[in-house]
Amino acid sequence: MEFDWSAEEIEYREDLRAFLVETLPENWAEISKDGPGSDAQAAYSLEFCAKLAEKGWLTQNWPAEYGGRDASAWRHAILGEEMWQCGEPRGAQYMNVNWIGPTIMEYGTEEQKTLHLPPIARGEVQWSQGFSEPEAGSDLVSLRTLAIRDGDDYVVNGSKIWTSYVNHAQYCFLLVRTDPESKRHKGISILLCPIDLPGIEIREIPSVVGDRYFHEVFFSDVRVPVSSRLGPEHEGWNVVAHALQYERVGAARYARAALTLDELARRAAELGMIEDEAVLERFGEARAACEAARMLAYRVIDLRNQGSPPTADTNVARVANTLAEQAVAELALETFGPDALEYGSFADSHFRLAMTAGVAVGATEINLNLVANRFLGLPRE
Amino acid sequence: MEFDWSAEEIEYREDLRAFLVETLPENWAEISKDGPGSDAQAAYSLEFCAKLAEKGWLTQNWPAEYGGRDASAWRHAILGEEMWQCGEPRGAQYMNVNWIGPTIMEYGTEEQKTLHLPPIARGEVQWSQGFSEPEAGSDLVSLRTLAIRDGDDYVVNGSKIWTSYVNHAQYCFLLVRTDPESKRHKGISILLCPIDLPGIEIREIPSVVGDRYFHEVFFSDVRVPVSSRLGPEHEGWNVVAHALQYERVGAARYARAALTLDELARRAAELGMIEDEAVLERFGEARAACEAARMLAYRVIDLRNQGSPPTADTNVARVANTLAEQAVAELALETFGPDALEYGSFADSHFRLAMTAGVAVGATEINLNLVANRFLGLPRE
Amino acid sequence: MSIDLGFDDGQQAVFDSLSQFCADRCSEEVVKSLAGGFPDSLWRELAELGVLALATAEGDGGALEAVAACEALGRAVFPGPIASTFLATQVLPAADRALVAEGGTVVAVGSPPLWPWAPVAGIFIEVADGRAWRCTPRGEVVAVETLGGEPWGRVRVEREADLGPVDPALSLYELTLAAYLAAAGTQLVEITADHVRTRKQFGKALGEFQAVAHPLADCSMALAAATGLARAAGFHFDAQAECTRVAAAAARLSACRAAVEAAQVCHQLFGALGITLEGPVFHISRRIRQLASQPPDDASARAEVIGGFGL
Amino acid sequence: MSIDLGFDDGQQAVFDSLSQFCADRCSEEVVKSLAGGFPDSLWRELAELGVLALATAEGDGGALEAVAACEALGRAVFPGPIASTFLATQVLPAADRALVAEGGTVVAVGSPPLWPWAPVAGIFIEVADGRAWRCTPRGEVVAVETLGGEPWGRVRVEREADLGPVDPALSLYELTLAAYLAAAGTQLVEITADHVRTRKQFGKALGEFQAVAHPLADCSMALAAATGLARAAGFHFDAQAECTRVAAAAARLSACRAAVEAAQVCHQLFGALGITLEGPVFHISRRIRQLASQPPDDASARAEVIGGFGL
Repeated sequence: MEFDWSAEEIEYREDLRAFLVETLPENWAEISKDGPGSDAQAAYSLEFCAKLAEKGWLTQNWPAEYGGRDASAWRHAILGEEMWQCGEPRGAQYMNVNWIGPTIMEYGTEEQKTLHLPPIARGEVQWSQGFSEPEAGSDLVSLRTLAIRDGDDYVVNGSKIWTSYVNHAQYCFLLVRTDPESKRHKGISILLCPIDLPGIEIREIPSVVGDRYFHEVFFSDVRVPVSSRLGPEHEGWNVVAHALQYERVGAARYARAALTLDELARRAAELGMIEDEAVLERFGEARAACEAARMLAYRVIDLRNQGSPPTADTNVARVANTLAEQAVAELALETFGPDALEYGSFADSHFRLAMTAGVAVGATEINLNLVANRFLGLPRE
Repeated sequence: MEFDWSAEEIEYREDLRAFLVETLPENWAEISKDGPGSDAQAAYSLEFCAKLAEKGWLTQNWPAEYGGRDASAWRHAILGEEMWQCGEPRGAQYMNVNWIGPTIMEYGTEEQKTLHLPPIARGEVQWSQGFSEPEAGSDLVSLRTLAIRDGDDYVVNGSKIWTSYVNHAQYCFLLVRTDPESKRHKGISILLCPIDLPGIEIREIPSVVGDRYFHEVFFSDVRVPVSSRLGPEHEGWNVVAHALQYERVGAARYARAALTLDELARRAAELGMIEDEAVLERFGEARAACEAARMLAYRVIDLRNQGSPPTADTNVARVANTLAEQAVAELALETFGPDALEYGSFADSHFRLAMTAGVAVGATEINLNLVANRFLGLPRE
Repeated sequence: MSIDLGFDDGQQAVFDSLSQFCADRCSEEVVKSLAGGFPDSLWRELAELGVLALATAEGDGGALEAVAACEALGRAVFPGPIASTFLATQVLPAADRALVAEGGTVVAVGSPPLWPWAPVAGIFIEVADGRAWRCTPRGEVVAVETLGGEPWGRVRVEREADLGPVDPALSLYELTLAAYLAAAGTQLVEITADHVRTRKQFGKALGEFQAVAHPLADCSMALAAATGLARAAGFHFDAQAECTRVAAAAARLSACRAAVEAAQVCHQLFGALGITLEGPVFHISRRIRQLASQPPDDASARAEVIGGFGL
Repeated sequence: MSIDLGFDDGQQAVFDSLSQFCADRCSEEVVKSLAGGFPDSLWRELAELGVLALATAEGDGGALEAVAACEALGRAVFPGPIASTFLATQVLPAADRALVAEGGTVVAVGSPPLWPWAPVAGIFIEVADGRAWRCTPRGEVVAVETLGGEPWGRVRVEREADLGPVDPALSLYELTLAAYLAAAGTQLVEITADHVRTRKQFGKALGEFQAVAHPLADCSMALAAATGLARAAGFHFDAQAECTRVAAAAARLSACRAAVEAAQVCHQLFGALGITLEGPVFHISRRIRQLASQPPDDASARAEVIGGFGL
């Protein structure tokens, strides 16, 4: 049992913080105000990721042969914490690094690796994730977007929904059904689909969580070359399952929630509220929830670092992450009342972020089902 | 909309309270300490109910032809509140009045009515409820205790569990399967079974909630006369469903919980704790939970008083009743710490009572299923 | 006379006519389009119906009629400072009261610096330490955008006239707010129940999953209780019963909790659709969030009195 | 060196050997039969294994070994004042410390008048305002029957010797209590999961109902976190890190909440069987309830420090 960072890790975190202080522009709060889907933050993320790549930190957890540094899962976790804490200046590119790149390494052709990995490693490209559909929701195996083979192309028809960042992306990691007769897990394939192909239309869905966060994407007879298919035809489900495992823990929401809590405590102290023992105890409880979520995330990273296959621990960590963020959001509302609901205020930003938590990492219900099934050995329904 | 008791109702409640003060012996706290299953309380309940009957209050909600006074549902509810608040001196006989008697009125033969109703109305007889079985739990339709017709008798074999009060009872309202080939709702009958028949054995199951609260009852070739069957053979399920509707709201737990809360507040005030605004607010929340449960119970009584058939409102009221009692129990523990766990202490008695709440009125889960299904129109699983 | 939890004919008539008014004039689209602004014409129409004058000497009704009105308005998540206006009509002198009840001016009730509806308000009433004061703004009202989509604002004020003890006006505020919130929460639960009845995932209707059905059942239970408590408080208010203050506080506490819980559960069940501006629930949940933390609060008074509640 | 959440070989050996000891000597039947009394012979055997001397200068280990021990003991719901004894071995002078660690006398740690284990205790330690005092009973110990089935008692005491600041001993107390409670809660959840896997109602296994499975999953999540937090606090204690106090407080808070929640959920799922004395869970849940509200609490110190937690 060790629960201290190594000297090298401590130094890395300090370097990272110094880099952020130096690199983030003075108006970063303004840039990031309307969320990672906004034009301002999307544009800035390209600039930022290029600098991160220059430092060798953007894809440090990748193998050296793909431009990485074989860094430990812990080092990558430190990067994730620091990025998320300051509002994720990587924007959508965290997806590239965390699971799109690694999945291409695992399943991609040489041609695909050469085409996609270097731009990701240099921080030059933005991706989006084309999973959900209007009629399928979290139940991905019900997807209906069809890709019918026609010569060297697939002809894609259908639509995707909740597609974050697609308005700024060059590519979409797109799930399609290549066998129209198939059902559920069978007959699904993945296309590494350029976004600028003829027949693709994007509609923004205005939301409470900032500009251009959600979109609907319509595909009308879009011709995608067969060479863009990732992995074997009709057997994309295994590839997705693999990719999702990389993404399992999700963002370091506990870290940002803990920081938010510190800030809330500071403001409560300014108002003289913190002398009330009951208020203090509420803060203590919320803090314990953050630390619990951190602990569960670290368990997953610990396993990953040891090369163990993913377990239900990952689902546990995701749920705890969400709960911690929501606990801090509710505390903010209870403590600061209507001030916490002012748009752009510290508490309001956190509250809106917390509204996305359950959506972003997969429904809490589904995670609980997996915990019950895998962890407690309870039967599936 | 009226939310005041009538002058007559207020007077009745005052009369009842005066009667309780006059009637309950000085050592009532000692008598009731080990719960309604204890020898002391069971013996006292016979004495008490006879006096209540003398006043005309024991079965006042029954029709006059069966010794009742056609009293309103509200008047009966006032009786229930006052009885439960002081520890239910009627003991097990509340069941006789609330649903066993009324079900016999509805389905009984003249002979059965003559045999059973007058002793109940005079407060002379104790009944028990033989529903649950070791393998069936809340799922009554899975019951297996067999009653095979043999001439003028049924021969009963099987066992019942959690049978409260059976050690002091003269009769058991017994659910049996009269058609051994039947499944689920079909083939069930009800026997008004004397407890002293040869072949009946009773085992106490020691529990946390006082003496002789739970029992297991074993039936080995017990011969019960066919004339003891209540309602048509094989069609007892409808009779049970009807009987359960009378029992739906359950005891006036909200009323006792509210009283307990007052007492907790008084003690907290003595210790100077009540000046802490946070403690006050916790008490306020628990009080609101009690009042919410009272409100939901009154909705059910309001409907019953208007002669409307039972709805999912009854399930709603049951769950709220349980939640209010548990909220007060948890508050006691949080406020008074280990003192609340001292056996026989005010808080401890309430806590133990709260542990029975979910068990006594049917599992919370089942009630929630019914609410979802009947109230919100959600599909059954 | 005994307990009877239904509305009488007059109260039912208020509920029915306002429900019809809302169906005609305040659809989901109207509510969404009004976010961020004040519903000028709607508000005047509401006043013309006499709703804002209920529970005043001049008005045609009492607190229970106001509760019936708020149940209808809450179902439609009708915008505007409804409960605050009821409070104002209790404490203002006759001329101002008439102006407010006619919809001629809007009230901001709270305490400085952050006031609900301040950018459009003509009358400011501060509530503090058990009293109400008529106030005059000093300096510019700085508009504030809120989660609830209501125009709030920051402004310093100067106390101008002592309007006396805020009770029983605060009780009327709390019980009408409770009636509105319980109704809005009920609306949210019904929309969500409808959604999970029809939406299929993993091969069955969402509502068949207990993880979906039970939280909704919990919410409907809490909301039913809050609805009843608001009505009971209204009855006590009209009877000028001593327990009015605590009954109103219990109703508000229960309704705020129940409605906020309904908002949480519904967002959980609607997922991404819930946090879109055009979706079926955010226009309701945002208003619930805002109203549940709206001043005046006067928590210490509430805590003090709530201990002694009893029928 | 980096973060590694598993036990090292020495800690694992403590856990394994104590688990075996409990399997041999402290079965479910033994725990049930001991309710209300002190486990004389078991306690001496535990002391002979050196468990009570862990984390002392004389002992063969540190806080992490004590955590490993408590995880094993908590799984078996081993009776006796385990965490209190760890506290006592930190603040008592050498001779008394040895006596306690050898199982030669029992300690009551708390504050007057209600003390845990008072009827069998030879040494009383009062904790208040951040300090520990050795106390002498004045008058008779009045035995008290508790929900947890532990012999507690009421007695007045007189402070006899100032044992100095109770930190870091209080941290050791909190983190070992947390490890024990998280383990006992985990045991409860596993027994319940086993029950709902096999028990059928309404035609399917109970565990297939989400209303059953999800609360259990929630509990296992909270317990896993509490287990980790107790280990982390043990690590910080051994490293004499500044954050030990808050880490221990966070561990205790998390473990108490998680274990009590597990007790509630398991009772809900076991129904009547859960509240029988011979049933499979009450002997665990009663001890959880008792330990979760056991003194010393020192809530104000905890509230003060818990704000500044961070890795």
